[in-house]
This record gives sequence, structure tokens and C-alpha cells, in this order.
Amino acid sequence: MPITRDAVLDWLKAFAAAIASERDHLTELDSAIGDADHGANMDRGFQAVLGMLPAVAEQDVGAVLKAVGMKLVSTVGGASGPLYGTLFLQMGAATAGKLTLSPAEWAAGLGAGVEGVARRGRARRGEKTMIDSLVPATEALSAALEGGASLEDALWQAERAARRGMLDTTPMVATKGRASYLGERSAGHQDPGATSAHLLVRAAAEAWAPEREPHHP
Amino acid sequence: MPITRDAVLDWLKAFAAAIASERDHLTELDSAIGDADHGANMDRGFQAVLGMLPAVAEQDVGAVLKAVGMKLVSTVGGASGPLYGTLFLQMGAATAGKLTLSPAEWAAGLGAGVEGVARRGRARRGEKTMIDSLVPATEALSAALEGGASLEDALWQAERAARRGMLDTTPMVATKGRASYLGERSAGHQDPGATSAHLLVRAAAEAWAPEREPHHP
Amino acid sequence: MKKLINKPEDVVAEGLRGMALAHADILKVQFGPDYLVRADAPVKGKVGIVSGGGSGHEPMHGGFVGMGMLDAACPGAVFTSPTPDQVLAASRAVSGGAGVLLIVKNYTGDVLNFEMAADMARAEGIEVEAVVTNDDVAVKDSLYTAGRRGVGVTVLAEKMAGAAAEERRPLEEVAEVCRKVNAQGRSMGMALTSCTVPHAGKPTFDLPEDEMEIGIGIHGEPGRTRMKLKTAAEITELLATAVLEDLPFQRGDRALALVNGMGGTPLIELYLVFQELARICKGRGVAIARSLVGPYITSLDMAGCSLTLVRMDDELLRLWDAPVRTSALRWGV
Amino acid sequence: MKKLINKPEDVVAEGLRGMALAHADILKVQFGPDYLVRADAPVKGKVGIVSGGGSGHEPMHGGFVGMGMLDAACPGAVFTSPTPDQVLAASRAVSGGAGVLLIVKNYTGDVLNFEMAADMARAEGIEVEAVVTNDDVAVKDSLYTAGRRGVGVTVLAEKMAGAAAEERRPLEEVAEVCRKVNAQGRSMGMALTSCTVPHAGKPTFDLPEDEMEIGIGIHGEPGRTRMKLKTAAEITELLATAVLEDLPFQRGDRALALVNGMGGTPLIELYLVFQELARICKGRGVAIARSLVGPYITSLDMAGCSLTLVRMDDELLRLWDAPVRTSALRWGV
Ligand SMILES: Nc1ncnc2c1ncn2[C@@H]1O[C@H](COP(=O)(O)OP(=O)(O)O)[C@@H](O)[C@H]1O
Ligand SMILES: Nc1ncnc2c1ncn2[C@@H]1O[C@H](COP(=O)(O)OP(=O)(O)O)[C@@H](O)[C@H]1O
Ligand SMILES: [Mg+2]
Ligand SMILES: [Mg+2]
Ligand SMILES: [Mg+2]
Ligand SMILES: [Mg+2]
Repeated sequence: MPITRDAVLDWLKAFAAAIASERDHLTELDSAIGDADHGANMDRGFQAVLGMLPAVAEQDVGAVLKAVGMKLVSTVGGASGPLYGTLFLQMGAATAGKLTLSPAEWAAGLGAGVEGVARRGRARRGEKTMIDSLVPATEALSAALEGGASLEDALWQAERAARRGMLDTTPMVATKGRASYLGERSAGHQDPGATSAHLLVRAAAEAWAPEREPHHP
Repeated sequence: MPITRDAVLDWLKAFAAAIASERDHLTELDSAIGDADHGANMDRGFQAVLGMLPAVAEQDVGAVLKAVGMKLVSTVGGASGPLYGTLFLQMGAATAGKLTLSPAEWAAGLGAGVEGVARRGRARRGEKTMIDSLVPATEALSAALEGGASLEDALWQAERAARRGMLDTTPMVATKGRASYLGERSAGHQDPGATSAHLLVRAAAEAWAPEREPHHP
Repeated sequence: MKKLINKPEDVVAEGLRGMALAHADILKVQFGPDYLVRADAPVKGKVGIVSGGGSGHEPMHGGFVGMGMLDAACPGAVFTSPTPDQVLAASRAVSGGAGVLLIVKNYTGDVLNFEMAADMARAEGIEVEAVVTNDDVAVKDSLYTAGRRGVGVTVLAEKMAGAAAEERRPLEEVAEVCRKVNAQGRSMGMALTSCTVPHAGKPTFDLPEDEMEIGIGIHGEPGRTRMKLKTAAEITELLATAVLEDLPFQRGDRALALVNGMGGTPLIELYLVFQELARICKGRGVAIARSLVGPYITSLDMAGCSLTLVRMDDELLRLWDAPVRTSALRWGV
Repeated sequence: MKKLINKPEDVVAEGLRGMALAHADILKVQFGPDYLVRADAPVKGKVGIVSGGGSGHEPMHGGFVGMGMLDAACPGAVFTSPTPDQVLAASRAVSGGAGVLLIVKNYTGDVLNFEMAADMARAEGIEVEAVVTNDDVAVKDSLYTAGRRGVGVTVLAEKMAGAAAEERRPLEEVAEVCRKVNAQGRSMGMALTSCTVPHAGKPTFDLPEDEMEIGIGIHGEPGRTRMKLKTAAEITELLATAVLEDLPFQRGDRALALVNGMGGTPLIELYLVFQELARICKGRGVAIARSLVGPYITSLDMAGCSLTLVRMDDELLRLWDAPVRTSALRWGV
């Protein structure tokens, strides 16, 4: 099934809601290895996005995602502002003019966004950043779709990969961002950005394939 | 009996010793209604005086007292520096050139010093200052001598008057010096300067007439 | 006590040494007796201006030594007035034949020590005038006190008297400018925290986490009242009202406004207070013609601020705008 | 929390309003997006210099806007980097046809936001160069960190790059001056107390009454080590040694020395530290050719200090001495 512009709006609203409810948890994670503002930063940004969505709700998917990126860039600040902003700006560029997306186009768009984040932040996997949940998620998504999986299954496989990547950041020693000043002391804490990035992936699965949510043992 | 230059030196040393042993008490009194430095100020000054005395020990009484005044002025600071400095400078002027003093000359010299303090500080009795023990003391001293009392008795009568004056400052509301900023709140505390001034008068009696010290009930 | 010091008894001398090293182009420091003096003192034919007081109020007074302001400053021990021999030595050093003006803050110790110094200097044939500043409206000026304390106005008077002296005006006129600034100026301060005097080692007074002291002195003397913390808007209203109504300032007046930090309060808060003050003055029709925002007359590490307003006329505005070159105030050169 | 503020969320905007009112002769403040800009911007034919960062470090950066230094400053929320739209708007406002230099402190957030702004400005046809300062020797600069933090050198680089821009030198040369100051400069700081962020309401970290943090960042980031309090002489030795040996400074070098206050430390202590630093430099044959002592890059109300040394040559000395007219640094005019 194709992904409509309204489905994309549902995904954005679901992510905004997840950020709002996880706000304190994200800030708590950031206070351990950063400066205790990641939840506040992300929530400030997505509340602004929610306020702006009606104004662009009639435009194409690319335009919507571009507008989200611009809004995040101008309201979040810190490291996550430009990074999440770039993610949506690049997704928007990759989906410019489209009113619906095929699963492959969706995967390609997300991949372009994640590549943009990696370029902007000069981060690779293993540096204890959002990259550690974003990259595995996009890889799992594409692999599943290429392997013939349904979008619904692919979304939940991506969610699982993102969650694993998020959990994998805990033992890592940060080499990017504020946490890197802590050196060895950054190990033993889950990365806040990787945590919010997992919510981004999960929001799509929950918005578009709620009934398929696997029951983890 | 005449008061020799060496007797004057004994008095100065006795006062310096009394200040040193009462230093903390004076500072404690000043911390209640002032800025907690009267003991430190006076002790700093009289330690400097002790160090300087040998250099002037061969000069006349007036020169010795002038030198003491100058040293206090240049080492004490605060309100008490100029005030005690003036006391000794004026005593020195009144006794210039003399190698010994008659009791009357001593009383006149002290009176001149106290007048100098009152002029410098523009203070009258009842304003909760050193004046409240100095003035009664000089009045009692002169009265006793004019009444035919011996120097020894006159000294102890002056000491009693100084002590009474010192105790009388407790209920007073300060209208001069730092304590006046406290207004009514200054009542109920003995004035530090009146307390050090009592030591000045007592030092003379103890130095020159120890055997005559009256036994207070 | 947490301070960047070595021995408490060496703080003043070591601070002075730092001043001398950092500002050799502007001033020299003399020890025994201690004073800071303009590098080019004495200036022939110019009235020499000397101020001073206890240390712990930096940049006042040493930071105001230089062209257009003070010729010399006499630092006493922390919170203790200097001694007459310091003031005498400084007066000699700046006496350029046109007389010497002593600017004294109204505290018994300062007044008495400067008076003695004035007597001594006159005895040496130096023409001396002394002006006592007493602008702190927190203290009732009456027969029942030693009078209002000299605070923020002192800095502003030193600047404008300094400018008058640079114009080579005679001693009497320079002293008159100083008296005029004091007469037209009023101040009041407040503290969020106590200061800690080095040799004491602990805070001078206890102030609960939710209380502040209004009408505080610059040595931690008690203020008018202690009350629960309020917003910057309310605090500024409190201080400004007392200052404005004491002179009183009138609709149409032009004012020089000083929002002064007590030492431990960051600059952003002072600017925040300044915009509250500007709002209040505007509401009363008082125009802020000139302003100064920052820590200028401090109380060691005390957190808090004070407000000073001076009613200005064209002469004072000209003198305020005149060039000044000191380590703490500098413009026009 | 004891602060002269109204609502924590209004601190930055109200502080900016105060700046605008106090310094209308020097700068203007724009809101939405927020930035401070030279009153006479854009200056035709001159490279425009824009800096910025989180608020809470006053006077940096707004206090350095004016002739001879910055053309604009972009204040973020307290301790949070500004957003690209602020930097873009400021760049447009100061673009006088000779290009725009962005001076950025090395923190991931600052670098990413300024980079995006640079991309946007270039997309609009504005020629943009960006220089990142990273002088804090407390952080190891390696593959394993985001690199050294930009601290004290930033202020000095802004002054000297500003002077080069006033000489109408081309963008590449102005950027080169900025890079040179950064390359020749090193800093290290320490804290006696934590700062308190308004919206947090409590100290960022706990520091026992008898301990200090060496190598602290300006946002209360952890330092190199925590240790028992020491004397000013020992503390200065610690910081100065780390700074001197990192470049390293050599016998015969001429240095510009900044003894910076963190916000809650009184001036007398900074001068005391400066004379210790002068003694240490002398012992190593490093001449302090110029100096700056005071709170210039602060961390709200934190008590403590930082030392910055820049190896100077004749060109840098000339640029340092050149006239500057800002609210926080002013000379030669
Ligand atoms: N160079 C980078 N590349 C990718 N992600 C990064 C990078 N630096 C930081 N991050 C992510 O940003 C998160 C912190 O975001 P946030 O707290 O909002 O910004 P700041 O660190 O400026 O306060 C980190 O948890 C990390 O996942
Ligand atoms: N105007 C005055 N006349 C006489 N004595 C005064 C006057 N002002 C203050 N004193 C005396 O000085 C004492 C305080 O001296 P000290 O504490 O050494 O100086 P400071 O008050 O400057 O700290 C007071 O207790 C009081 O007795
Ligand atoms: Mg953060
Ligand atoms: Mg942050
Ligand atoms: Mg006292
Ligand atoms: Mg005193």
C-alpha cells in the first residue's frame, strides 16, 4: 500500500506525542552524560512543528517534511536541532513533489535523511549518538523490503533494529558531542539522542501498523 | 609624688598589655553593634607603639606621647585611630618639654586629650562612645585632686568613674559611629570604645597605685 | 571560605601589585604608606583629586585613578578606612600647585582619617578642600545617626569632579562640582547574599535562602528591612521609589543612572534590572540621559545591586561625557 | 536560587532589552530572530564579523559588539547555542559587500548551527568564512572527543579580527588573523563554586566547601580533576603550567594575558591572580606584553577564574592596540 501525505502527518504527530511523553526521560538521560536539555529541546521543537502542520497540511510530502526540518532548525538549537532538522530537510528533498510514497520511496527518503545526519554530524556507528539507532533501522527497513516483506513487517523490523542500536549505546564510550568530554565516564549510560531516534522509528510502525506490533517475550 | 617619664612608659605598656588581653572581648563587643574590628584595630596600634617606644624612651614626656599619637594615627585606621591618636597628640602638646609631671599636670594633660577626642569626634556624653567613659574619668580625677586626694586615690576614683561610664553605655541608643546605623537596635550592648577607654584609665591606676586597688564588694 | 587568595593579611597588597602590573600605562602603586597614583602625577596647575577608603569595593577607588578622574586613591585594609599618612602622602604626590580635593565617603572612620590628613597637608602649605558624599537613602540623615553613608554617588562625583579638574578649573569650583553631584544624587542597595571578609573567614551575616536585605550598606551593614525574595521588577520598584522620592526627582528631570553590581551578581542580571529601572523612570517622566551598568562599587563577593540616580544639568552632562582613561572607566580617549 | 530576575524564560530577552537601552549609541537589538548588531551596520566595504553562543557568558558576546570588534552577536538561550536563523539574519544585517566572518566556539551545537547558517547565507550569495576557536587545554583534542572547547581565546580573537576588519582587509585575511590568534592561544579555567542555571533553579554540580574543580568548562562541564582548595599562588601555577606547556610558550615569547573572572569572583582576587601569573611567566622568560583582567567570558554566577595566554607578534600587538568601542572593551576612541 502507498504511504499517503496524511499518513506522513500521522507519523509526525505520533512522534511529537512520543517525545512529549518521554520528555523527562530524555532529559534525565542527557543529564547523566550531557547538559540535561535533550527532552526540552526536542519537545520545544515538535510542539512548534505541531503548531505549524495545519499550514502545510495541503502540500506534498516533500514540502511537509522540508517545513518540519526548517521549524526544527529554527526552534531546537543545540546539537539535535541541526541534526534532526537535517534529517527532515533531506527526507523532504528526496520526496519533493510527491503526494504519496511507495514503501521503497519511504525507505529511500529515510535513508537520505540519515545520511544527511551522518554527514552533518560527521558521526559513524559506535560513537554513542543517534546514528547508532538510525543507521541499523534504515538498513533493516531496506533489507526487509528488498527481501519482499510487507511494509508493516519491515517497519517493525526497523523498530527492533533501532531499539537494539539504542541499547547498544549504553556500554559505548562517547567520541562525539558533549558526552565525549566525559571520556570513559560516558560508558554505562544510554545515549539520549539514540533514544529519541528510536521513538522516531517506532512512531512510524505504531502509526501505520499498530495491529502488527510483535509481542516481545 | 611627681610622675616620671618612666612612669608614663609603664602606663603605656600596661595599657598595651590590657588591650592585648582584652582584644577578643573588644572585637566581640564591636561585632554586636559595629564591624567586629575594634580589638584588632587597637591591638595592631599598640603593638606598633610597643615596638616604637625604645626609640623615644630617652625623650621628654610630651615627645613620647606625641610619638604614641602619631603611631596610632598611622597604624589603627577606622574611627578609633584618629580618636585615640588625637588623645595622645593633645596630651603630648599639653606636656611638651616636661621630664616629669605633677598630678595636676597629668590631669590637665589627660583633660586636654579628652577634649581633643570630643572635638575630633564631635561627640558629647550620652552618644554611646568612648567619650562616655573618658569624660567622667577626667572629671573625677580633677575633682579628687582639687579636693586634696592623693594621686593614688584620685587614679582609682577616675577608674571607678570610667567603669561606671562604660557600663552606662549599655542602655544607650548610639547616635555616633557605625552603631548609630542600628538605631534602637544598638541599645542593650556595651560600647567597645568606651570599654577600651576604661582600660586606658585603669592602666594608669594599676601601673602607679597597684596597692591601692579598692576591693569592690 | 572560597577565595582566590593566599594569606588574608596579604590580599590588599597583592591585589595592588596586580593593579600596578596590569596598568603601568595608567598608574603607579606606592607602598608604605600605600596609595595608587596617576603615572604622570603631579599634573602642574591641575587640582589633584584624592579619594580612598577600605579595600573590598574594587574597582573603587584604584580603578578610577587616571586621566579625567582621580589623581590618587588610598586603599585601607578590607572594609577599614585608610590612615591619614596614606592620604597625606597621596596629597603630596598629586599636588600640582592648584590645591588638592579629598573625596570622602561618609563613614566616621573615613571622615576622621581624611580630616586629620587634611589638617596635616594644610600644615605643610598644601591647599586642601574635602567633600563628603552621603547619598544612601537607606539611612535616615538626622541628629540620631552618623548621617547617610556615601555609596554609588561617590563614583559619579569622582568622574565629574575629575573632568572639571582636567578643565583646569580652580579648587573651589572642582569641589563645588563634587558637592553638586552629591546634592543631586541618591542611592539605595540590596543584598541577596552576605559578603565574606577574608580575615573573618565566614559570611558577615546570615540570610536565609528565601530572603533578601533591602537598604544594605557596602560593608554588610544592616539595611532597612529584611524580606522574602521578590522579582527583579518588584525589587527595582522598591529601590527606585525610595531613590526617586527622596530627592525628589520631578517630571522632566534628566538623570544619570547607575545600576551597580555588588560583586557576586552577573552582568545579565544588572542589565535586566536596568530595563526595569528605565521603565519606572519613564513612568514618572524622568529621562535617563546617561547610564552606567556594572560592578563599580562592590562589597567583595556579595550578590545584589544598588541603584543611583543623579539629576543632571548641561554642565554635569558635559563633565560626564568628557574623556576619562582609568582601568575601570574609559571613554573619549 | 537567588537571582535578580523575573521569570527564568524571560532572562535573555530582558537582559537584551537592558543592553539596548544602556548602549543605544553602540548597538541595536533585534528580536525574532534575536541578535545584537552595531548601530551603524552594515559597514560598506568592511568584512562583517558575527559571533554568538549560549547566553549566561556576559559580557561575551553582546558586550563586544561595536566599532573595532563584532558587527553582530547571536545570543541563544542560557547555555544553548543560537539557531541558524539567528546567525543568518545577523549575517544579512552586517553584510557590507566584503563578506562575513563567523567566529564559533567549538561545541557540537554551536558548530552545527553556525555551519547550517553558513550554508544558508552562502545560498543567498553572501561570502562566508567560519573560524572555530578551540583553546581549552583541559580537554584532550583527539579522535576521542568533540575536540577542545572554545573559551577565553574567543574574546581576544574577536578583538584582533575586528581590528583587521576595520583596516578593510579582505575576508580571507581577517579569517587568517582569527585562526592565528586561536592557533597561538591556550586557556584553562577553574571553579570554586558551581553556577546555577535559571531554569534549573539549583547548582549544576555540588562542590564541597573545601574543594575546587580544575579544568572546568564555561557551562559547568566537568573539569580534569577535583581537588582540595589551594592558595591563589598554587592554583595559578597549576593553570599557568598547563597553558604554558601546551603551546608551548618559549623563553623570549611575548604574550597577551587574560585573567578572566567566571562571574562570581571579585576583581581584587583577579588582580591577585594576575600578579601570580606575571611572576610565573617572568620565571619562564615569557614577557606579558599586554593584559586584560576582569570578567569577560563568564559562567553566570560561578566563582572561579580562567587564564588565557596568546603568543603575540608585531601584527597582533598592533591589532590588539587598535581602537575598540564596545560596551565591555573600549580604548583608543
Ligand atoms: N556529532 C554528532 N553526530 C550525531 N549525533 C550527535 C552528535 N553530537 C551529538 N549528537 C546527538 O545529540 C544528542 C544531544 O542532543 P541535545 O542534548 O539536544 O544537544 P546538546 O548536546 O547541544 O545539548 C546526543 O545524545 C547525541 O545522540
Ligand atoms: N564620633 C565619635 N566620637 C567618639 N568616639 C567614637 C565616634 N565614633 C565612634 N567612636 C568610638 O569608636 C569605637 C569604634 O572603633 P573601631 O571599631 O576601632 O572603628 P570603626 O567603627 O571605624 O570600625 C566605637 O565603639 C566608639 O566608642
Ligand atoms: Mg543536551
Ligand atoms: Mg544543550
Ligand atoms: Mg569597628
Ligand atoms: Mg572598622
